[in-house]
This record gives sequence, structure tokens and C-alpha cells, in this order.
Amino acid sequence: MSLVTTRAAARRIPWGWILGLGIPALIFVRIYYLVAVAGERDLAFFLGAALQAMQLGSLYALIALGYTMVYGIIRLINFAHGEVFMVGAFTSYFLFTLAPFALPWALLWSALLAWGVTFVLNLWRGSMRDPLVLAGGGVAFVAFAAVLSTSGLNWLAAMLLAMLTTGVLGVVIDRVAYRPLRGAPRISLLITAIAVSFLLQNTGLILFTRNQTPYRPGTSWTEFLQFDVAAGTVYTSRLVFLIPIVTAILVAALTLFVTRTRLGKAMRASAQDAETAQMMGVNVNRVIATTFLLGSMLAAAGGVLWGLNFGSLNQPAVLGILPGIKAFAAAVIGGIGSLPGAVIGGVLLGFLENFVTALFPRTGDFPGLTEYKDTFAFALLIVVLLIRPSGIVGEDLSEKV
Amino acid sequence: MSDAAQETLLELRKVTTHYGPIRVLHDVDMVIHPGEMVCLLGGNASGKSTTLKTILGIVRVSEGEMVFRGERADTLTTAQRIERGMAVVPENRRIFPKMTVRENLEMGAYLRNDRKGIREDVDYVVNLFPRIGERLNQQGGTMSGGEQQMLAMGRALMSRPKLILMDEPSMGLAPLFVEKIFEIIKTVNDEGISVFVVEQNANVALSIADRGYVLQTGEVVLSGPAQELLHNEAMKKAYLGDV
Amino acid sequence: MPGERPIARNTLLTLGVVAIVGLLLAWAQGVGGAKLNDTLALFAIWGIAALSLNLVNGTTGILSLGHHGFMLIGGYVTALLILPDSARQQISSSARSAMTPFTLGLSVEGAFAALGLQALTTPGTLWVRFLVALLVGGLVAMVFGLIVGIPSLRLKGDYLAIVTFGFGEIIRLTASTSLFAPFTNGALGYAGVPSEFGKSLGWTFALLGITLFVLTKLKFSSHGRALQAIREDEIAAEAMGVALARHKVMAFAISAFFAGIAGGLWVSYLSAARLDFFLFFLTFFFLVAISVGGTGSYTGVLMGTAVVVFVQQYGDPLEQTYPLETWFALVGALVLAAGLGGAWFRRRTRLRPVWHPLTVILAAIGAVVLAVALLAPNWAPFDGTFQAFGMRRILLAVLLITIMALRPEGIMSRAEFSWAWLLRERTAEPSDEERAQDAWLSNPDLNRPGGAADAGGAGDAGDAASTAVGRYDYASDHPSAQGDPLPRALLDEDGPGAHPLLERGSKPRDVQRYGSAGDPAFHEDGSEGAPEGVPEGAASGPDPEDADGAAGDARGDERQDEHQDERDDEGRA
Amino acid sequence: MSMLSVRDVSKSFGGLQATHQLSFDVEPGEIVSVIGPNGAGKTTLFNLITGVYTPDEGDIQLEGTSLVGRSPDQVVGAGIARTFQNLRLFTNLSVLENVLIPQHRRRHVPWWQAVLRTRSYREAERVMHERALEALSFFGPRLMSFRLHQPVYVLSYANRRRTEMARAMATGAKMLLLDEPSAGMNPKETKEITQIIRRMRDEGGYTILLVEHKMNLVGEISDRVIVLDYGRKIAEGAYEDVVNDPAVLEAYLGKRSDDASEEGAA
Repeated sequence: MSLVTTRAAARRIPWGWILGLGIPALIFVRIYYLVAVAGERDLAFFLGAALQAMQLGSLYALIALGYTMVYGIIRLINFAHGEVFMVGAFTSYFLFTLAPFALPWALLWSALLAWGVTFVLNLWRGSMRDPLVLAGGGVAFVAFAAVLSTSGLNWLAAMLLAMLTTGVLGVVIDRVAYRPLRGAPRISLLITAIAVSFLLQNTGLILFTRNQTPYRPGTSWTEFLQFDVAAGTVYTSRLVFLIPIVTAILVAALTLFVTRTRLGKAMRASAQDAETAQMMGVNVNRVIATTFLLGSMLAAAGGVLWGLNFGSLNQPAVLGILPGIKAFAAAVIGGIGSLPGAVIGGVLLGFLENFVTALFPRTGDFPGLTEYKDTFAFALLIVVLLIRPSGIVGEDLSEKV
Repeated sequence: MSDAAQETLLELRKVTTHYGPIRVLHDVDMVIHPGEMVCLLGGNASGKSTTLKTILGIVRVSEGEMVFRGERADTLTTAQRIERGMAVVPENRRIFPKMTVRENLEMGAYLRNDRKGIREDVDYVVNLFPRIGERLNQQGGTMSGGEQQMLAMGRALMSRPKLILMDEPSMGLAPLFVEKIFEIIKTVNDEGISVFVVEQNANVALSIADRGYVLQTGEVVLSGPAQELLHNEAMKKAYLGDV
Repeated sequence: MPGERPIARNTLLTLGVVAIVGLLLAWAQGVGGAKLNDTLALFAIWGIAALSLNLVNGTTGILSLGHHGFMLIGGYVTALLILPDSARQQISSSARSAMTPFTLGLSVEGAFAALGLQALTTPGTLWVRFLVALLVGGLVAMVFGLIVGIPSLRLKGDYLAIVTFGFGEIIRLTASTSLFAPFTNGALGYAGVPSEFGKSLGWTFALLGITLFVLTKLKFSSHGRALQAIREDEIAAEAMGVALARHKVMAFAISAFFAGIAGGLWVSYLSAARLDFFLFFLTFFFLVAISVGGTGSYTGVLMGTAVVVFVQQYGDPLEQTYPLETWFALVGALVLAAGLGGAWFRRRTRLRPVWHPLTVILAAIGAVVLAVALLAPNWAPFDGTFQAFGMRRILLAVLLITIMALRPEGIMSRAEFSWAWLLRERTAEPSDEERAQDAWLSNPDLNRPGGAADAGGAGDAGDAASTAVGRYDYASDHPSAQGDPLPRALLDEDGPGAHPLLERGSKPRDVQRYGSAGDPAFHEDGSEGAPEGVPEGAASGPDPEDADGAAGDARGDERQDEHQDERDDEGRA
Repeated sequence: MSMLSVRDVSKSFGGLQATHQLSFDVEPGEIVSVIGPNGAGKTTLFNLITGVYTPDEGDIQLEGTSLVGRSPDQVVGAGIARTFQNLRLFTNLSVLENVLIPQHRRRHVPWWQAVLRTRSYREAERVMHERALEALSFFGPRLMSFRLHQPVYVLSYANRRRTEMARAMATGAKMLLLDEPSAGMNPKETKEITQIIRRMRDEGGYTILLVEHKMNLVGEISDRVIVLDYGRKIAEGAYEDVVNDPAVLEAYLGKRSDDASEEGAA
């Protein structure tokens, strides 16, 4: 028995504990230094930064859910998801700025939306020829046409319609670009996704704008808010409530859908073993389409909240890619394939970007970390992939031996 | 319901299938009668699994036709075939590891909408396999191989099938358990459900089946009553001896 | 067929083509006008980058998406080292410049002056300095390639692709931060980079030629085979002794080096270095070039590059202002084509029904829109014009999506353009005679000494096996082998001692053919005797399985893969 | 000294114990078969020996040198090569290229020499070709004619198995691990492969460890048989002894023990 080595035991370093306790401790020490020793910032500043981080993190979480759902089910890093988010943001912008629309456009748009409604109804009823599905589609068409051609829209209505529109876009992307590649090498799929991303980006440049777009749907939610705490005044806006709450509602709805409904169970089953799910009678293609629908809808919601949060939309080529890739990083950090992981990763990334840069402000010769803000996500992504590809709560989905 | 007692439950007529340009099955003729247990034997890469997938509609028939319960079935989707009474116990069990045992069973009844009936059938399966009953809320992946095999069979029964297709039920199981599994298969079969078993373990399969087919490179080379096959010289030479 | 002749012929042909290309380029530079000149130079520069990317993406099978980062590094280093004094003064006098006197002083000219090589600091020797700067740029990029290559030791597939993308973006994003701005001059970049090299067809094509030479030689070498083994099956490659880490990092480093060179030429071509010259679209273009031309085929990649460059340079009609009805006609035609294409695809892949409702609807909508736009161009809704900036990129994206769906391996697939290929010397195609012989060989029963052709003879298995088959000896049996043993190899060097099988192997018949397939290194074996005759039994006992050829055989592969996955899953469970 | 010596090797995946305190030796020039039901840990054992997995406990030695902690390519360098149960050939490369690749490790020619085709590179390449052809010639001329330049994906199943074995031989290893060498082969081809394996040992001087399901093949060529069940060694010894061992009958051969022993005796 002398030869028995305990190599596994030697490697059992409690990284979880070290990082989980060490990093907050370091942050605490840094805050203490800045507040009490250097006296450069007050506690309210950090509270504000934390609230902002929560806002941003919620947005990343919404986008990250789309990545994680699609990856979970077809093992595709949907490179185009950031662009879907971008389309969602711009769609909502057009909905609340341009409505009511001229009749032809209203009809065209409501046809698209009605098709989305029939798709959803079809998922429920199982057949396109079901009278309920057809009736629902018809009613939706008329209702949407009426609304779009006659009245303006507030941000919430715009958000819901933008979600539906973008959801349809997600389904179309899957149908046109990804579905022909089922069973193809994953790399081919990834290249296609990159191409779709590029396509949407440049189409966005043509159809939308090449400039910064102000995003002001005229809601009181964007008003400033300030409140005094013991250590000073926190400056923020009402969005600090809105964004996390909307996110929480959507995430809760998604979780309920996935765990409680038949289709949600089919989705989980397909993610675990698509072929067997098919053998149980699950129409896997339809389940995948549903995944794209839901993921894109969440991304669109994220787009609306993003617009509210920043008050403007960047040009299409920039708007999609950076939040997109950051949200992907969030999904990986949390553990790709896991819904709670996406939320955790999103919030964590939000904190990293907003809170950690607040910890290292520009002082004297030191330029601060703000200019590296955008690289954090990439750096963290690389580190996580190298050290723990399964993320915080996920299981290992990397290729098997 | 077409219980007009057709002579055949499932019939393959000169079925040929392709993976892309590559022909996998070639002019396969096969019949399963109601209440019968049929086994399909063959070595590695002989097309056994493909036959099963073809019957289930996961692989498309490129030539020939397939009739299930008197209806032309080769243009139906997998879901439609399951609705019409097929169920499968896949190779290696393939239960959903991160769903609970109950959810796994419910996936077997995916195409049914009657909640009450599903609950009854869960009870029925639990009756049949008491060990599953003890673990209804446990995750599927935490069960042993034998329990998973039971779960997979229970899952197949959940759709109230007329025909159960089984892919290598003995694979990876201890010999004692293999016998037990085949006893269970026999029990299921005795209830009037037709069973189609794809097996490499020819001796066990033939000892309880009614009839058997032997597949080689995508073609049926031998067929007949199980007892005959078991003692067929050519069969022994070509197949049994190699196992 | 003697072994030497095709090689000499190929060399002559290649030299001839090089000469013709050179003459054409000289003509293009002189007469063809600036546009043609620029297009060709761009083709060469992007060709270098695409080829280098293909070493990683195609040959090694690692999807790398950070190539624009390597080009950025090579480009900036080259630009900084070669920047003329006038440009430096302009930067230092600008208030917004982030550069320091030290970084502004970095130049090849300064280095030469410090080394006392005054002769190389004259205006006439700018080309030497440019070459040095280019090399340094390539080497710096290579160092970064090594760094980026390290994650490839732990990651695979799409995760690795994302990490390389992340590296590319990090390089670009940090280049403008205060840490690196003294070197890159922040968002301003440099202007006034000498452009006579990047626009010179001589320079660009010479470097393209060198790149092509190095990369193809590498591909058809032992190292290249190791890289391709990694692409085919990483686990098997490792199990066959290929050191994954070393080879992947090597591929990344070589690839980054040439990307750096391309970057240097690219800034010279643009006569400026700015961060927005090195966006992800560069990598995307090269990805299109590789996918269109054929992953793993360098000559194919050049074809793909030509397509991309053509679209980029001559695609401006796509982006001009057109009346709305033209756009509607275009959209209608595309939708119609999508519908018809979908039906065609369903037919090709044996999907039923061919006329799926979706294809019908698409085709109908497209037809209606097209018809209205063509028949009623003056209809009120068609009033107005529209300009679509970015149509070229959209076109390339659509091209890539289509290629991935229809022919993911690209036009050339893995084949290389070669003279043998062009002149239809298909080495892998067996002749009828060879097929017959192969069938005969594949039947052990016929093949046994004393060759009783009893197909059912497997019956008395035990005895037959231990006697007849046991003494079965290919060497003495096969006519070609007699009296012509394999040359005694260097087995004793590190192999398992003297190898008795040396005497029994038969001499291969077409060793020489391998030489003609692109490897001049191996043709020393000289000529050989007349082709062997086919044994009499040949026709009588073909083994259907082997003679059946590709179809029957490939079948096994498919199933194999399928089983593979299942087993893998099982192993994990 | 033993060629291969496996000492108390354990490996578990999650909760599943794939091998448990496994110990055995393989002497130089032996042919040893490992048998056992599916999931008994045979392929895991191969993966442990070849460095794909690291054992949780225990040691594996080749001629006295520990292999634990080495990567698969280093294990090949040490002298053990393997084939795969499911064939892992480089399918888009030609037969010849497949057999050239395993020799790459032994020829330390820098890449730039390969690019410039220097004399030493050409010499290395020549040697590699010769040895590749030798390895292929072991299987008779069938892989040596036009097949040499055919991509592997057009080969028949049996020819692929042969190519894979040739590829393993070309590594220059002393010991070969064959994972179900006769899987997917018809009886005729199985018989031929049996002879090939024997010749590999007798003429090639290889030590061979193989996993097999076909008992007649095992009985015919094995010097020794090791039986695994649930990751444990339940029997070891000569074929005749092992197949009549009650534990083996129970765990593996089951009802078919009669058939199997008959064939073994034949």
C-alpha cells in the first residue's frame, strides 16, 4: 500500500472559500481605506455604486439568460444574441417614437406580431390548424393593427410589442440560419452565428441609424431620486427600483415556465438529451424555436431597460456587440446552461464593472480603472474559462473525452 | 381506436434508409403481430439501432414503406407515431439525469393531456416497479443502472403503448439483472403489449422471444421462430459463436 | 512511371506561372490604374492574413477569432518603427498626443544610427528599414500569439474561439488606455506611414508568395501532418504521441507572425494606423475567405480572399442611392429565391413534402413584391430613394451563412490546387486492375496458401485457424513481393530491436506517386519493375465488402460516430 | 522486470467506482486479455494506462518507470501505444499519413527545417515513410497499393481496424493496447486479425494487452486472461481456468458458459 498516492487530496484547495471570503474582505478593506483613512469618498458613494451595479447586473442577467438557454439546448454560443438585443432596443424605440404608424406599416408589423402569437398558441395547442390558434392569430392581427395605426404607445406597451417582435426574429434566425445545421459540427454553427451577428449589425446600420439615438419614452421612472443615508446623500433614479423588479418578474416567469409547464419540461429534457426527448414525442425543433423565442424576448426587454437606463442607444454596430459579449461572459461566469447561473453571473459582472471601478477612482497620477471597464468582462471570461469552465453553479459542459 | 385486430401491428416493406448518401438499411422486410415479442439480432454496425430509429421516425425511410396499425406510417413524425402507440426504451436507458424520477415518468406521457390518467399510470408503474416508487422525487441520474433500466421501461409504459421498442436492454447490466430485466419484459409482453427488442445478447433474447430477425450490414439474413434460430447451425456460426 | 519527371515538370510550370503573374502585376502596376493596383495589393495583404489564419483555423482546426488583434500589434509596431520624422514632429506638437519623447524616439532609423549603420539611414534605404520594422512587428505579434496560444492547451472548440475573440478585443480595447497610449497615441493613432510598400505589388506579392510557400511546405511536412491530426481527432493525435501543447502554440505563433506582417503592410497600405482599422470585421472577412475557399486548403483560401476583396473593392454599386422600387424588386427577388431555394434544398435532402407551406409562402410573397415593383415602378409608395451603406458586408455575411448551410467545407474543401490535381493525376483513384487485385487480397480464404476457395470454409474454425491461417504469409503469397524485401530501415535506432517482419513486407508499388503529390522530399527509391500481374483468382473471388468501395465503407464510419457519442456519454455517466 | 505493472489502481467518476484497487502485471512478450461485461472498467483501465485519466490512487509502471501523471503523448513516448474501441483514425487523411503521424514525435526536426526541406528533414521523412510502409506491410499488401493514398473514410471497417493497428505499431512502442480489435469484423476477418495479433507478438516483439468480447479470439491467443467486474479483478489466469471459474461464470459468461468453454477448447 505504500505506493498509494493521494493526489486527489493534495489538489483539494478550497478555492470557493478563499475567493468567497477573501474578495469581500479585500473590498471591505479598500472601502475602509478610501472612506476612513484617505477620506476621498463617503459611504453613500459606494451605496450608490452598488445600486448602479445592481441595475447594470440585472440588464446583463436578462441578456445572459438568452445565451445560456440556447447554449443549454443546442450547445451554440449564439454570437448573434447581442444583435438581437440591439434590434429589441431599436424596435421599442420606433414603437414609442413613431406610433401611430401609417396603415401599410401597421399592417405589416401586426402581421409579424400576429404570426408570433400564432406561434405561441401553436406551441400550446400543438397544431397550426387548430381553430383556436387561427382565431387567436386573427384577433391578434386585428387588435395589433388597430393599436399600431391609431394610438401612441407608452414604454411598457412598446416593451411588450418589441419583445414579441424580437422573439419572432429569434425564431426566424433559428429557422433560417441554425436549423439547416442541426447535427453539423459545432464550429460550423458558431461561424454561422458570427455571420448572423454581422448581418444583423450591418442591417441595423442601414435600417436604423449610424448615430447615437436619444431614448426618452417620457416616463417618470427615469426621474432622478436622491435620499440621505447616515453617511451622506445617494444620487440615483427611480430606475433603481424598476430595472431589478422587472428583471425579477421576468426571471420568475421564466423559471415557472421551465419547471412547471409541459413545454418547459420538454425544454429541460431536450437540453439534457435531445434525442431521447424526441423519442418521447417532443418536437425538438419546436422546443428549440421556443428557446429562441423566449431568449430573444428577454433580450428585447433588456434592450428597453438598457435604453431607459442610459437614456440613449449607441449606434447599432456598437450597441449589440459589447453588451452581448459581456452578457455572454456573465453566462459563462455563472455557469453556462444554468438559468440561476446566468442571473448570478450577470449581477456579478455588473458589480465588477461598476463597483470595482468605483473602488479604484482616478487619483493624481493613477488613471483609475474606468478605462479598463470594458476589458473586465473579457478578462474575467478568459480566467473563468481557464480555471473553471463550468462557472459558479454550472456543470461541466465542455467536450467529453 | 382501430382494435379491429389487424393481422399485423407493424410491417416494414422493403425499407431502405440512408444517412446522407450512405445506404444503411437495404430492403428490410419485417413484421410484428399484436402481442408478439420479436427480437432483432446483429453485430456491431449491422444496422440494428438504425432499424429502431427508422421505426420510430428518427431516421427517414428513403425507399419502401412502413405500416403501423393499418396506417401508412413512414411519413408520420415521431410524435405522431408515439401518439398512435409506439414507445421506446433507448439504448443505455437514456433517462433524463437532472429531472426527478416523477418528471422522467411524466416525460413518457408527454403527448397525453389527461392529468388524471397520467397520475394513475404513475401509480401503475410504481406498482410494477416498487423500487421506483421509493425514489419518485430523487433525480434520475442518481439511480443505479438497474433502477435506471426500470425507470426507462416505466417511462415507456407511460404512453400506454401498443408496441414497445427496446434497444439493448441488457447492455452494461450484471447477468443476474439481465435475467430479471427480461422477466419484466416478459411480464409487460404478457399484458398484451407487443415488444420489439434489439439485442446483442442473442441467447437471452431468443430464449424468451417469439420470433427473431438477424441483421447483417443492413440486410435481414435470417429470420424465423426464436427456438428455431437458437438451434440454427448457420446462426450459431455466424452469430452466436462470436458473442 | 519514373519518379523524377513530374517534379521537374511541376517546378517548371510553377516558375512559368510565377513569371506570368509577375508580368501581369508589373503591367497592372504600370497601366492598370490606381484602383486595380489597390485591389491587387489589398488582395495580397488580406491574402497573407487569411492564409495565416487558415494555419490555425483550417489546418489545426482551432477556430481563432482574434486575428485582428495580431494584425493590430504588427501594424502598430511597424508603423511606429518606420514613422518619418515629419509625422513624429506633428504628433509631438499636438496637444492631444499621448506619446512620450521616449516612445516617439522608437524607430529603426534611430536604432541604425545608434549602431553606427549610417548607410542604412538614408532615404534610399527606407526599404531596409521597412523590412526590419515589418519583421519586428511580426515577431512582437508572434509573442502575443504565444500568449494567446496558451489557453488552447486547456480549452477546445467554441470556448477556445470565444477566448481568442476575447484576447483580440482586449488587445484593441487596452491599446487606447493610458497604459499603452504612449505607444499607440491613443485614439488618434499615427498618420503619415510610408505607403509605398503596402501599395507596391512587388512587395505585397513577394510577401504573399513567401507566406504561401512557408505555409504549404509546413502543411505537407511532418509538422503539418501533426497539426492536421489535431484537427481530425485531438484525442487520437495525443494518443499517437503528438504533443498537443507544443503544436498548437506553434501554430498560433506562426500564424500570429504572418498576421503581424499583414498588419504592417495594412498600415502601410492605409498610410496610417488607427484603432478602427483593426476591428473584428477583418477577422470576419478572413473567416469568409477561408470558409468560401475551403478550410484547410491554402490555394482555396486565396480564391476566397479574391471573392472578399472583389466584393469589397467593386461592390460600391451595391451601396449607392437607388429608387425605392429597385430595392423592393431586389428584396422581392431575394425572398422568391429563398422560397425556391428552400424547396430545392428540401428536395435535395429528401425532405417531404418538397413544397412546405413556408417555402410556398416565401416564394409567393417574393413573387408578388417583385412583380409589383417591376410592373408599377411609379406607384406612390415607391416614391423616394434609399441608400444602403454596408450592403457589401451584408452580402458577405449572407454568403457565409449560405456556404455553411450548403457546403461547410468550402469550394476546395481540403484539396490543394496543384499541378497533379489540375492535370487530373488523381493518385487516390484505383484502376480496375487494382480494384480486382484488392478484392482478391481482401479475401483470406482465397488467399491462403493452397488457396481453396471455400467461402463456407469458416466452419471448421479451430483447426483451420491454427494451421493454415496460422502459417499464412502475405509476403511469399503476393507476387509483387518476391525477392524484393523492404529496405532495412533504421528500426534498431529506437524501435523494438531487429524486426523479423522486415523480410516479409512487400514493396509498395507507388511510393513515387507520393512524391508527385506535393512532396519532393521522397522520391529516392528510384524506379521499380514492371507492374505486377493480377493473379488468376482475382476475378473469381471479389470480396463484396471491400470492392464495394466508398459507399459501403463510409457507412461504417457514420455508425461509428454515432456509437461513439453514445459510448462517450456512457463513460461519463 | 515486468513490462507493465499496475498496482492498486483506483479511479472513480463522481460516485461511480470505475476501477477499484486493480493490480496485475504483464510480462514482456505476453498476450494478456482483459474481459468482463460492459461497464466493467476495461476501457477505463486503458485510459488510465495511456494517461487519458489520472488514477485517484495507485501506480502504473512501464519497465519500472511510473507513468502516473504523464500526458497521453508522453506515455506514447515511453513506449505504450493503443487502438480505440470505436476507431479514432484521422479520417480525412490518407492511410499513409495516418501511419506517418505517430512517428512525428520521434523525429525532432524543427519546423523551419521542415519548411526549408533541409537534408536532415528529408532524411527523417524518408525513414518515416519506410517505417510506415513496414507497419502497413504487416497486414499484407491490402493497405499498400492504391489504398495508401486513399483517405481513411473510404476504407472498409476491417481495413480501418488494420490501419489503426498499423498506426499504433508505427509509434515504435514496445507494448500495444488493443481495445476490441475484432469489433465489427466478420468471422473470417476475426480469424485473420487473431493471427495478426499473434504475429505482432511473435515477429514484432510486442507485448500485447487487449480487451475483447469474442471469447474464441481470447481463448485462442491469450497467454493469460484477466476478468474484471465492476472495476475489480475477479479472476486471472489461463483461459481454461478462468472460463471455468464460478465467479466468472456468474458475473460474465452467465448461461452461455457452456458455449464459451466449448469454443475455447476447440
